[in-house]
Amino acid sequence: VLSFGCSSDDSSTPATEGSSDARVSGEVVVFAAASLTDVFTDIATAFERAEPGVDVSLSFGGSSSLAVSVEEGAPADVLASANNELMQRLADADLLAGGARPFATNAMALAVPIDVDEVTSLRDFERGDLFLGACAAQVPCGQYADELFADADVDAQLDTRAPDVRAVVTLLLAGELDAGIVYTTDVAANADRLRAVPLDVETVAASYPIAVLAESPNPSAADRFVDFVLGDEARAILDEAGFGAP
Amino acid sequence: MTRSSTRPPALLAVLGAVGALLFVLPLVGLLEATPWSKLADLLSDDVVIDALRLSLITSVAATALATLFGVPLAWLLSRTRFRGRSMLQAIVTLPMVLPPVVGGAALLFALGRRGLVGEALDDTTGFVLPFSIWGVILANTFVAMPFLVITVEGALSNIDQRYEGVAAGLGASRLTVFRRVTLPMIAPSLRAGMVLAWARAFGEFGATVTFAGNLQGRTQTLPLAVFVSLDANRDAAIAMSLLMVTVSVVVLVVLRGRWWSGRST
Amino acid sequence: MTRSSTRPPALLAVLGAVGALLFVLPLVGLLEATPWSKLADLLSDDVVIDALRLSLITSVAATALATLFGVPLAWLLSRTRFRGRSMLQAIVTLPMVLPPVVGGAALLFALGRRGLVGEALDDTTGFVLPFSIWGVILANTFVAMPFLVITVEGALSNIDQRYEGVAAGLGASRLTVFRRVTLPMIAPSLRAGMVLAWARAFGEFGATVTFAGNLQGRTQTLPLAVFVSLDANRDAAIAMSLLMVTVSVVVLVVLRGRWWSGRST
Amino acid sequence: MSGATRPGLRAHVVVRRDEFDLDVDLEVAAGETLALLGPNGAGKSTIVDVIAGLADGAVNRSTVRLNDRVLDDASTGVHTAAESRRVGVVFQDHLLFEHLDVVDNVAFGPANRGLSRRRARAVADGWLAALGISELAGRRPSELSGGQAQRVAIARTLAAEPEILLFDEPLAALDVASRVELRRVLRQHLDAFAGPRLLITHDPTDAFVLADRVVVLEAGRVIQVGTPDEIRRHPRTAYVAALAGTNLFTGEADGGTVRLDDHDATLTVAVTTVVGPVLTTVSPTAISLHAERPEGSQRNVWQSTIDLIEPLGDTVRVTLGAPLPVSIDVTPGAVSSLGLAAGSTVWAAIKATEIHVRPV
Amino acid sequence: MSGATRPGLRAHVVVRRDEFDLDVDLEVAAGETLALLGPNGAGKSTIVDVIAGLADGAVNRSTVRLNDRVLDDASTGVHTAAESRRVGVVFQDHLLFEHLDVVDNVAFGPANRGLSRRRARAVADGWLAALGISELAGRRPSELSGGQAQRVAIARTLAAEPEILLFDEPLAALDVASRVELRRVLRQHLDAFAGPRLLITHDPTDAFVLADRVVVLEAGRVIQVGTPDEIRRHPRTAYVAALAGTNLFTGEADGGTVRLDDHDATLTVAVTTVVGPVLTTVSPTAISLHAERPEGSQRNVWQSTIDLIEPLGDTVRVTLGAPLPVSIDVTPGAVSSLGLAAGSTVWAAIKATEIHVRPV
Ligand SMILES: Nc1ncnc2c1ncn2[C@@H]1O[C@H](COP(=O)(O)OP(=O)(O)OP(=O)(O)O)[C@@H](O)[C@H]1O
Ligand SMILES: Nc1ncnc2c1ncn2[C@@H]1O[C@H](COP(=O)(O)OP(=O)(O)OP(=O)(O)O)[C@@H](O)[C@H]1O
Ligand code: MOO
Ligand SMILES: [Mg+2]
Ligand SMILES: [Mg+2]
Repeated sequence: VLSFGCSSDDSSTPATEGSSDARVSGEVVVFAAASLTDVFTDIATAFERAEPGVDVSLSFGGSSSLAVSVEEGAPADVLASANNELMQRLADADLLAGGARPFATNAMALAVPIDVDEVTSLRDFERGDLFLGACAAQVPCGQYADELFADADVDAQLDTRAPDVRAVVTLLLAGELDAGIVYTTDVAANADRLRAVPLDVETVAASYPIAVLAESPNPSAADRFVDFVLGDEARAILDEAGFGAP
Repeated sequence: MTRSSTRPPALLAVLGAVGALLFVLPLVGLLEATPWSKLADLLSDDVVIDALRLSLITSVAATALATLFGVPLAWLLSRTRFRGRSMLQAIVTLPMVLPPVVGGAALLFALGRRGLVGEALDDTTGFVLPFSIWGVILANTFVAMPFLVITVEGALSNIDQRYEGVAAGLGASRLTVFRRVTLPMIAPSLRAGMVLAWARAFGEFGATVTFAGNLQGRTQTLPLAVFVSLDANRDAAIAMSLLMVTVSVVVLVVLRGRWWSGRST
Repeated sequence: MTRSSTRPPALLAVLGAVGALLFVLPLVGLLEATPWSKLADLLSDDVVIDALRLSLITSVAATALATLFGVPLAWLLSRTRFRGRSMLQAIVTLPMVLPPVVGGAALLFALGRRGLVGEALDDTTGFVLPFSIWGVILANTFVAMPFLVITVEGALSNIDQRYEGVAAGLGASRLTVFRRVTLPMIAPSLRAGMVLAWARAFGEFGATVTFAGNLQGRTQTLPLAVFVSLDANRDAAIAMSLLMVTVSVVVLVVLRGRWWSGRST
Repeated sequence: MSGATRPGLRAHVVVRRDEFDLDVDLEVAAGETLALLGPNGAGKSTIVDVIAGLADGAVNRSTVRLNDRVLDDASTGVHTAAESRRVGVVFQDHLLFEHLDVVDNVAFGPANRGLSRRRARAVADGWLAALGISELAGRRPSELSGGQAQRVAIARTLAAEPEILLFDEPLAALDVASRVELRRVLRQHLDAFAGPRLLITHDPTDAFVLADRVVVLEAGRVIQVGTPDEIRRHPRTAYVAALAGTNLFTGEADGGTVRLDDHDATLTVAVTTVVGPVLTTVSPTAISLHAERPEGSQRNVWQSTIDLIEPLGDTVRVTLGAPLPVSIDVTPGAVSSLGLAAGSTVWAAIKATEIHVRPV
Repeated sequence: MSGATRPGLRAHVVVRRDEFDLDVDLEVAAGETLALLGPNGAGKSTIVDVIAGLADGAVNRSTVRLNDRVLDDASTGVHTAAESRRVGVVFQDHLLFEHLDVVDNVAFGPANRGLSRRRARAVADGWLAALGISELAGRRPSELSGGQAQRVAIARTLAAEPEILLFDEPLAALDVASRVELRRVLRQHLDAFAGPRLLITHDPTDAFVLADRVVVLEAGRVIQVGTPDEIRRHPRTAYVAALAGTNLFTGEADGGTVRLDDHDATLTVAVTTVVGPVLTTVSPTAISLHAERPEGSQRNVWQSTIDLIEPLGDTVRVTLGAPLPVSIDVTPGAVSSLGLAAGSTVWAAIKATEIHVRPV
């Protein structure tokens, strides 16, 4: 089982170095994947408490939108993506300062609406009478789903391969899909209406990379924010939302 | 009356040229970003062929449905008085205002398998709209119809209604008046509305992905294919976008030559 | 001539009613899904207030820009002959056909900091369009303007051009003819086009998020706030969607009462 | 007034607009042609709209019966839709369907009676031939001259076989030669048409040639009704007098003289028995013009200047200015022998016996 | 023809459409009123479009000079835009701006000369007063009757102070009383107007009263030019004769008789010196009607049936059918004493001396 590890392991900037002294200030603009909306809102609040001089502005979008924005010169400081390949594309274009580091992982889950009890295992994805969904093969959550099906040796009869996980969640919530492959965090965020069916194979884990941008207008504060995301306080917030450690 | 030899006033020419730039510049940008050498390869992919076929079918079908239901709706809105009329006139713009993804969700609430009407439909006939080409067509119709309704309604309010009176005096029933006088009189606006509706349906993405899903060959239209490729294969996404623009320009230029040559004075 | 006491023909009434259902049913679905008890809380959030304010400002500004540049463009397209005219007419529909995200990317290619024109703009004036309220307005104008141009162009082709000849004979320059005769004559269609443009700008999402980002209070309009909430806080997303629909219906009903009362046979 | 079963049109047309108030009783028997005359803005076209069922419901309070059918009844709120009225109208401004060619415009009515496209066109061709415009069959309305369009409009209305015919200035746009010709055609069709006919016109010739009876309208009210001859002989207002080509003045008679109301003049008349308000009419041929003060039997002689000289075919109409604006018909010979010209001074004379006096 | 510096209009109007070919030379001097008469479809309105600069460039090959300016030149491709021509037109169908009220319609031209809104309205008020329609100032065009709209259109054109005035049937929609009145107003303004005036009309009275010279057009060609009097006295086609109220026939003269071309009839005439093709005219008053075959000096006597009887003010016009369709003016007394009615048989007679014969 390989996870799409970000081309991380960059040597620079150990997480804890020199964070306490030098006061940083100004604004940090963080571009973050839409699936991070809740956690990053909370992390930003916590960071602002820790660094009163810094004002964090969050801009959420689909990972590909964010990547295009960065490539076209968006005046952002930090990018937190849900897609390692896109992050790599930016690194190859020298748009990142010091490379990307993984800060969270997210496992795949077999989600069903709580009132659906017909689905008990991945095997049920071979049934033609159910409405089943997953992400498209071109996006990470779809690649992970395909790996999951391969591992379980399931020939999935999908009714939709959504371009992003949001569409799968929407369809599950509306009861249109009887089951879908989504992230664990999606189930956690909608615990009142979705539940996860336990899987008998080990699930693949997505990795979320974060990086300071090469053209960051405020690199010192940006570094500080990235460090904070990799730190303990942020870890607790991520844990609570269902994100695994990197 | 044509006054061909006179120049347009400078103010209009300048403003109009700036307006035109707003459309031309992004197109040039797109052309610049296009991977010309790989273009043929990228576009001969099965995925592209399937998506193009589906897009053409569903956008045309949606235009037809939007016309079939939208023209009578526009007529009711402009020619009859009933309670809630101006409310309905405003509600018609709903699909334009609603973010498409929410529009798709609203469609699910109404016509999905568990929706208000969709559930009854499923129970009685076993027919399920989402995840099928019918779902794509419905989503396209939903987003495209406002353009048709609003354009046609405006035209209906503009024409000289005395002609309808004359036709009635000649013994034509209201339906005949509508068919043989009203419709021909608004023909140019109807065509414009249909073009708008078609273009909107052809480019529709958000409602479709939510309501109908995204399965190659079944529900994956070109915009969905573009979106899916954006992450992993940007060149393919740009190539397909260019294909969409080309198809649309060709369709519109051909239509204009054929259809719109008749419009005059 | 009003013939108030006669019934509409059954065929039109039935088709029109089905057409109306396509708009009403999703709205009912949306209303059903709305978390009414939490509504006040959800909507009094700062994020919502900021987004609403920004949406109103940018959609109105985009409508104004689309009118300022779009009406002259429509006039050039319908009243002058130049090479590439029918090509330009087709290109005007570009923003409708292009998936909005691609549209946003195309805008970046052209007007972004690294774009064809944007780079020069940045170098010479230091002014950067994207990721600011100007970027939101530009993205909104881009997607909204086709509606205005196409509606107005259709109206221009429809009016009796002899009136323009009469005005010219009375000594009016082409600009005066345009201002004092042409514009008033197409007023109803112009209003319709502006309403369409406004509604489209108000609901715009895809191009904005790519071209202008999604920063609360700076570039986050209501549709972007809805998008963000869809993942984490679905109730808030639905509540905001409902807010958008309400604003839009109120605006349109009020406008109709004020503006459109003047339109007649 | 008349029995309910007598066929024809009976209309009490009442329309109240802000600045205009129309209240007119009309009765047109089957086979009768009624001409409706009146100055611009009198309300003639409004009456057409009401009868055709096209008037604005908000201001229309009319009651209209056609043959045995109640088309409108203001008291009961009955309103028959325009398409069921069988009221044929030729409008002042034609209103031809621009998207149909001439033959299809004319075939529109027949097609509404359920005829096939082919049959309806055949019927239309017949009407085009009857009106002498077969060669226009394939044209679009925008390719027609004003008069051609008017003829097509007439053909279209006749082809719809209505129960009543309304013409709103059907001949207004026609040239003088076509007018004579078309007046004859129109007369044939009016005569052949069994129902009531209502003709709106400004041209007294149209009214006098085509109508059995004339109703004169001014400012929304009927001011005179009668046969064309009665109207011509006894005009009751200046407008009607102008229509009839007669000079009319109101005044006070006082046994042998009439002191005119609006003019500083007193006429000596032959009638000595009438006292009180009167209508005084003088035919334009009954006034003579002279270069010098005339001697003779004429009792009314005065000097004046010439306002206007209008050649009218074989006669010339001379209009005098103050003190008494009268129209006088003289021969072209008289014009040259007397050296008449606008602005020149002349003597005018009327014999007392030529002045008609009627009490009002 | 005339010196290049002579002020006025000189136009060679050439328009070639599929089914219509117009080729006309027009010259109107400053201070001259030229009336353009012709049947429907002759091309009169097309000439107006050309001079006003509003004709379709694709079919227009005209050359137009106004005073010292070349407005159009087909050979050099010069074309002056309509707004710079200073050509004032009153159109057949008014074309008032529906979004402006009456006073703003009239103020449109003055405002284009750079006057302030207030001043332009003041000028417009003056013109409304001059045309007697001040009370309409606040109305919308849709609230005007046909005739009211026509007057507003005239005011609007005059207010623009053009260098040439073109009227396309300016009086067509007016009632008979207004027509006399407005003809006078029009005449005043035509007389006061220094530039050339071109008047298109169907009504010979308009032409004869208002025009210095008349051009008669048929099927795109000039068929007769002259003073109103010349035209009336010597009509050259049946259309012109009908205009002038005269009977005209073409025929072959053979020393004392004329064998008519289109009718089975030969007339005995007084002129014996003319031989060959001739135009023959007979005044409607020169023909007498009789119940029995008349005895006497008349050399031309024939029996016919009455086609049409039209009362025209103080005379009645009787039109006969085959063999010779002539119009005859008789007194109303004669109609009743002879018992004339459409369809009845009568004898007609013309003295040889009353028949005018001109070689062609
Ligand atoms: N839509 C309208 N709104 C208000 N007033 C109107 C409207 N249409 C006509 N009028 C007014 O009603 C009166 C009658 O108009 P109508 O058209 O019936 O006159 P008419 O006798 O046909 O005149 P004309 O001979 O000039 O055609 C006029 O004073 C006119 O200004
Ligand atoms: N747009 C057009 N396309 C083709 N033919 C046209 C067009 N307009 C007019 N015609 C034709 O050109 C000829 C001249 O028309 P025009 O309007 O100049 O006649 P007119 O003398 O003004 O007649 P009227 O007295 O009836 O107004 C007619 O045969 C008419 O059918
Ligand atoms: O969190 Mo994503 O990048 O929108 O799948
Ligand atoms: Mg009228
Ligand atoms: Mg004409």
